[in-house]
Amino acid sequence: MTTATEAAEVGTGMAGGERSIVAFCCRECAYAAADTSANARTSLPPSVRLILLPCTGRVSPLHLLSALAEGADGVMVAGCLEGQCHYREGNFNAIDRVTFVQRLLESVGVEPERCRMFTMSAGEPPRFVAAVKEMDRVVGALPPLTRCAAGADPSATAVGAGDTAPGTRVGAARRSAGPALVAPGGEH
Amino acid sequence: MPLTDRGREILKRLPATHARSSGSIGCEIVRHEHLCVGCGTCARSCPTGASRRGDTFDVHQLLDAPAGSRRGELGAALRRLMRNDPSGPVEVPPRVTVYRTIVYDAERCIGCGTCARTCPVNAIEARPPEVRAAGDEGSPIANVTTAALSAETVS
Amino acid sequence: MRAGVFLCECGGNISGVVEMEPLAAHARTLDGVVEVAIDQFMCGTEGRAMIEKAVEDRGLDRLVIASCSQRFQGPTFDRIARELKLGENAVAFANIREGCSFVHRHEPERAQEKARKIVAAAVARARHQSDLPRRRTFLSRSALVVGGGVAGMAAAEELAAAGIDVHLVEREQSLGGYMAKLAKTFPTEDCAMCSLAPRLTSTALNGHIHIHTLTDVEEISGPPGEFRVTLRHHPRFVTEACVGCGECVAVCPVHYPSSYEEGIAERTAIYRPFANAVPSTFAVEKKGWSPCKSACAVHTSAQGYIALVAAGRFEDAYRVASGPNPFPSVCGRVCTALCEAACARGSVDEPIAIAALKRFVADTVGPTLPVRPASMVHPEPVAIVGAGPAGLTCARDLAHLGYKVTLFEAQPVAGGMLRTGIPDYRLPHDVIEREIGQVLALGPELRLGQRAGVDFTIDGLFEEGYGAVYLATGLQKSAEVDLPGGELEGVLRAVEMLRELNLGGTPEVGERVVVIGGGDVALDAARSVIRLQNAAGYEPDVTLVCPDARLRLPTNATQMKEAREEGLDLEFLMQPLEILGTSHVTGIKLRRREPNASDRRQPVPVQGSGLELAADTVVVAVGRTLVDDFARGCDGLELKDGQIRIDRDTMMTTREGVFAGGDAASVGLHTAIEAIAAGRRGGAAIHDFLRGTQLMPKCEQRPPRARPTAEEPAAVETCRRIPLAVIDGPGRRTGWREVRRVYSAQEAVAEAQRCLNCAVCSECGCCVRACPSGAIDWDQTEIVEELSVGAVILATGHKQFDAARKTPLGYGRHANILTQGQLSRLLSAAGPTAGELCRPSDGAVPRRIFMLQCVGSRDVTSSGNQHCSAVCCLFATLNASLIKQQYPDAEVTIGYTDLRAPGKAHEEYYRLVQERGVRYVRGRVGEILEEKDGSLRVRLEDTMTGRKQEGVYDLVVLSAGLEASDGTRDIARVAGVQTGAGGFIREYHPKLAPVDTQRAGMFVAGTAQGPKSIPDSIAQAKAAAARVVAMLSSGYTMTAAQVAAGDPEICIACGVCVDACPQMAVHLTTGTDAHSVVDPNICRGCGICAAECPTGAMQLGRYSDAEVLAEATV
Amino acid sequence: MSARFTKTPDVPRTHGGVLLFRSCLVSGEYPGVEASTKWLFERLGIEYTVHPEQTCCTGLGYYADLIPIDTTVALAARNACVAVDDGHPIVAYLCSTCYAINKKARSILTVDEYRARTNAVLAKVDRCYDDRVAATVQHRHVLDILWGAHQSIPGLVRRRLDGLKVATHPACHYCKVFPDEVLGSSEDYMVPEELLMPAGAIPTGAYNEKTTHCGAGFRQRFVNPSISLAVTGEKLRRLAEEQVDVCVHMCPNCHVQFDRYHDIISATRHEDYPFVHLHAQQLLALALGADPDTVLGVETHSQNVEPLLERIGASTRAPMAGAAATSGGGR
Repeated sequence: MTTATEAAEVGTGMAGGERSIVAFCCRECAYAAADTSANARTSLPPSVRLILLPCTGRVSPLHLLSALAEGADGVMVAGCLEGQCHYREGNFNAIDRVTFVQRLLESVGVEPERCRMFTMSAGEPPRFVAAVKEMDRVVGALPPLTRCAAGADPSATAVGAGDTAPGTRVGAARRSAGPALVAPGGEH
Repeated sequence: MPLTDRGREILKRLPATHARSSGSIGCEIVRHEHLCVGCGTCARSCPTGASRRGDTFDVHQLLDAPAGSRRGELGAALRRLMRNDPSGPVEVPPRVTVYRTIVYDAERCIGCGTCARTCPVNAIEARPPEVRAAGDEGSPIANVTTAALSAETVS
Repeated sequence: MRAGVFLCECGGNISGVVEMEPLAAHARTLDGVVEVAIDQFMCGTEGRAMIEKAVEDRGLDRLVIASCSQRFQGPTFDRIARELKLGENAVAFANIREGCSFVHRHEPERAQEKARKIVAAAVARARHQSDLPRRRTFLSRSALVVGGGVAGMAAAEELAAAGIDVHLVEREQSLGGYMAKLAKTFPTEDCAMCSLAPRLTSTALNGHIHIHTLTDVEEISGPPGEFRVTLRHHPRFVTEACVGCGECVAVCPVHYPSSYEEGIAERTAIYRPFANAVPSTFAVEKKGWSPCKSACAVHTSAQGYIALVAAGRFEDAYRVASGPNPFPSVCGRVCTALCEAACARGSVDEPIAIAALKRFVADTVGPTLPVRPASMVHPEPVAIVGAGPAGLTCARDLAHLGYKVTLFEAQPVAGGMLRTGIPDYRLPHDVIEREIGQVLALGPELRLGQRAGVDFTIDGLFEEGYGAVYLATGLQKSAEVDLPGGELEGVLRAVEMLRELNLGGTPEVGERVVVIGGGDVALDAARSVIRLQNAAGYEPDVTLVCPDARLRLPTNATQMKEAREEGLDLEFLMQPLEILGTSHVTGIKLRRREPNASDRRQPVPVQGSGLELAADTVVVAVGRTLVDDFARGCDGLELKDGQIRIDRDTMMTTREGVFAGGDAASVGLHTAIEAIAAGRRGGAAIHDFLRGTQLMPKCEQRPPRARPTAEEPAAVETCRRIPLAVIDGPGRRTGWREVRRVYSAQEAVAEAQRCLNCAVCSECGCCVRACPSGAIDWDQTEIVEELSVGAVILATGHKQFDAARKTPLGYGRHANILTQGQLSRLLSAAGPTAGELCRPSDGAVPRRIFMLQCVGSRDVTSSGNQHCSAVCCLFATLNASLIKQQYPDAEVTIGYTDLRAPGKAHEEYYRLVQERGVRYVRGRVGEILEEKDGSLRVRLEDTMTGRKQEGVYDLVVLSAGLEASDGTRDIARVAGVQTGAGGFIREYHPKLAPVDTQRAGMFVAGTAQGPKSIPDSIAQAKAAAARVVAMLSSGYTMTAAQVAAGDPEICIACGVCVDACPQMAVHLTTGTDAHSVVDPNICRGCGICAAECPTGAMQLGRYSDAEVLAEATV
Repeated sequence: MSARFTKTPDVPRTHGGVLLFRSCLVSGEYPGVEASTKWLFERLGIEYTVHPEQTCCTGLGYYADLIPIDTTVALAARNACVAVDDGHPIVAYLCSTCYAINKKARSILTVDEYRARTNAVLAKVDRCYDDRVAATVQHRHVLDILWGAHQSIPGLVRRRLDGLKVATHPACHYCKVFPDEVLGSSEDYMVPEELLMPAGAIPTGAYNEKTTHCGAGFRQRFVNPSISLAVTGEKLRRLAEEQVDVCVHMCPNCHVQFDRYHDIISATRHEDYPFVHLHAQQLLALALGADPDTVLGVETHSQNVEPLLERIGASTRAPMAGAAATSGGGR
């Protein structure tokens, strides 16, 4: 039962079909809510693809950044409510890792909203559906994510690349006499 | 030199510059941040607490990390996404332990080289001090007058 | 990889939205895919056949199932892969139903595109999937249940019913836990013991349940399924032969507060908490040796005879006092009483007058008891040289052992220094002669006037056929005086003078006497001289000159005080230099001394402080030496610096068969009690020697020294020692009557009741004699036992909040304030008052009773707990109802905060009890004041009416809340499980796993997990048992495939994973190639460690980085 | 019957840096309390000073609703600056009202807005209550300082108080305003009695209505004298029931209420309360050999303290007949 509103919701920035969002869902809460909402035939924006994990505690910053780098316009982590994690602390770890990735993205000029964490209980399918739609709307409103080719020389786009010497940070205490050691290379 | 707990306690109180002023012990500590994997072993083994896990993370450590390593992969992914150079260190939430830049305090470092020895990825280099000619005023620790040492600590 | 992609139409659910053919076509293009098939119901039999055929024909090693959610059909296809021997990680799932067709029905083309992507992701994942090892660990079909309360027993019986071997460990002496103390239970008011007793007996009779009482769990280690458990069994001191008759309780003199009766009644040292206790054997609480027993040289059970005196049983007391010591009357007078110095009562006010009590017992009972001669059993006669305390004690012991003993005494009277050294005013001669008579009555023959080495020789004795000789000659000669003028007339030797005095003579002494010396001989000599001077009509003028700074042991402060009262003046730190006079003594030259660093060693003389004392008699008492003429005629006997050389352990001298003891071969102080102890050791050594048993060292292994717990002395009313009547100082000088009177019976009983029962069991031995089946065995020691069990259930229960922590409420200060637990004991038919409710202060039946709820619960101050204890409202309502039924005219008021009655039929019960007339007032009380007549003034604000209320009540009952018991806190530490607020053990998940703990294989049940009522505790116990049965039923467990594992090569042993794991399943190996090791039994597969690992060494089975990245980045 | 109570935990000894905060009621009503405290500080080797610029804490005025809180907070901030600038950051209060009002001011000053307003005022007298002051100033009651040095009291006892039953009237403003910062239990405050036990005094411990207040109520004494004295009477009756010989106080306000009205209440209620009121410091100084006149200043008391002095052998009036005078009277 397509409703006009659902179609309209597709963001203006990107045509509905192009953007893709990867959702890391924990088996106990988020994926269970997804299954339940799916069995009720609730329609969801097709841009979001679910990946099953035992617990959001399994998601590492590498997964999130690699997904974004390899074509995802947004990554979403969906886990249990705080204090309800089946493995006790997994969702707490995930919340902090997602925050960290957001700050990483922000520091390199990428919109942090592309990576978000949602918590829900297995008994709240509507909350899962709302999370997916919210993520789809937010990422949809953003300009398409530009990526330079994998393995390209970063200096092409990055500004002010440091000298080739690997970044050394010298902290040796200055001896009264002794020559001042080389100023660290990596420092910008 | 394996330090006892007692020794570690004393070293914490002894102002580092004092032990170094003799010039004959204490090597140069050079940290290669891009090789660091953030495991914290140096922070744990440093007797005077000169190295400790900071609360921020310098994004360059990802960008400059060697290609094969885990941080290298992260850096590569970040490099593909980044629109501008990292604006500065990012604040690290509490439960993220590995992605933290080690804060190195030269004042407290006595140059014992433990961090260099224990670093599993050889990201820290301890350059030995030049050996002075005998009779030079900066002579070895032996003849640092104990009075100076005790006067220092007693006050 | 040779993968097969199997697309399921799911009966139109999928194919209705996604065209299967184009999807299949796309799947064929993916590399590594060698077979694609479509079926209407892949999970059906047809689908399964298709998969099997494809695997067989095309040699597939991976299956990609594009169908419904993995949570739904995952296990089905996993089992198929396992049956087709493809391993544990061969299946990749593409959820194109709930993940695509169901949710994108209105956008078929986008659904088609998404389905393609989902399948491609699954194929990409499959490329990185590798097989995972699963180890089989065998489970021992046994379980450990810690805590023998109602929850522990319910769990144990449930497990036993499932055929599992159960070890039920209980710290107390009997099962039953807190429920056993209750009178009735709510809401049905049925008797607690009636519902508990059947459980107790069925648990006891159940073959599968091994009950370990008085046992602590010391350590639990190893993985779930094979836990290694260390149990420490504390000694019960009663063997299985006990039939539970209770004869011992009747004779035990000890009264000790009973924890079962919640402190409102006392019990004996050997006891059984309640009638149908399981196991029914009694137990003795024995904390080792009491301080007084440990300090005594012969280890007399002083606490024993004191307890018996307190109970008025003087014959038994005499038996205990005279057991190890044949001279109780003598020691009661002259012993140094180290036991009093060690007495724990000293820390409260004054030590117990132990010596005086021993003297009272010996003087009143000693003379009345007839002594039957001991029967002669052993052929070898034994000779004892010297009939002093050592010799006589040895003679008595050997006589008891059945030897023919002959005592040879040089002096005309027996008794050694006791008889000839101590004057009458301290030790009347009739007392010593009576006790010697009792020794001789046993059969030893006494030959007086026989000096060894003169009238007979030791070798001669052996020729006459004596089996062994015991030398107990003591030190009968005064030490030589190296003072110039020592041989002048008027210089007397103290030992000889006292001997002459005690043998009836009257040594004549001058008008001015100086006594030189610092020991008890010197003091006795001086005090005797005072009496002699008085008798001779002179004005007593005696000065005791002591070279040291203090009189040496065994004199003590009281003796010195008495001497001063008799007019003796003492001069310390005076060194005699020379005795002046030509033929007769005219004076003595002395010099004052300065004490050097420690004034025990030689004091340093001070120049120019010489002074002279006029004196016409000088008595020298600077020590005693050995009269060693016995050595002639005994070859091989060695003497060393004035003592007979003996092997300290075997008491034997250098001559075979000759033993020695007492002052002549002393191992300690030269006191009477040390000599008696030497006599006992000598007797035992001779018995071993003659019977040929190996001469074992005579040092006993001493049990631990008991100490009262910290709060016992504090809880004691201070009451100083009952003073001993003493003849006034001057009056004493006139005669030789005994200085100190003996206690009267009432005084003795009153003094004895001050004893703190330090070791609880006073080792008086009454129970041992009274036990018809000889079941009491004091030699039991702790036993450590190792067990291996599959699972552990913690059911260690709760304890009542200590209401004394709320000081203004006055519990412990005001007499008529009880806790609900104590009230429950009072109302219990098996309780101390058989159900009669009586006020602690005057025993009257209280008419107005007030109960206060939430004492220590729902309390944010630092002296209380925040949690609600769940059961106190109903507990109070129950007790109130019982009171109203038993005493209809009683007025019961309950002050509550919120009356909580959540359980089944609780609300109805609450309403019923209100109808019975119990008044409920909504208000919390700040302070309870005690009026003069013991009644209690309670002030509260009735928050319903807002008015302040004040009432005077006869009895106040505090509903103290529940806290984790000490057992729960200890077992949480030992088992390594987490605890939450109030110290209760934390369940793994409040809703989903209420009886699990975060350690796999360990479960919790009952009030150890939190306050709850009995039915809830039993429900949890059954749940925990079900969890254990589920775990152990298969006999073995396969470790899960989805567990973390570290790659030793890459791992840098930084320990980040160890800290991150909530299950504590990871540890680091040591050594140079240290790396992380995950215990597959404990790991639950959450993957937190894998995400944290800085080098990627740690990976999670089925969700490795490669697999997740492959699926995410397609 | 020796009381049962849990021992107060030890605290680190304060050697110096103490500013003795003079109290209006003490200076006005019982100057001997301040003299005894100074005398004790010297005996126990605690370096202290009394600062001329330290002003009134306005506690009495604030609690009597005469002075607005802003004034009190400003004065408290200024006094804190005076203490810290003078190098004596540990402020020892003789009176519990000063203690509580200054601690309350300290917590108010943690709110930036109030601190800014206060500093604006203080700027006029060029003082500033900055973070350094806030961090270094410590608010202690004199008894807290004495308890820190309680190990050395046994050695300094000159007059035994054997057989003297002592009860504490706990000052509400010390025990109830900041209950978590009380040494020992706030519901059963025992420090005064534990200070006197080495001299042989018998502690009373918890007694009926121990936590009831003295009745002064700052202005209640003047506005509702009947109620005020009724409460005081109740407390006297409870203390009499315990057969105490001395009731020790830790706040001049209570001391005034009890000492001035003891005999009046006794007369009006026709009940005999056979005990006297002293400050804890006064009795402790007495036990350590202080002179009752020059140090304790007992003549400022309304009650006749002479019988107690005779009993302890510290009386300077009538010459002692015969009894073995302990070597007392450190003039």
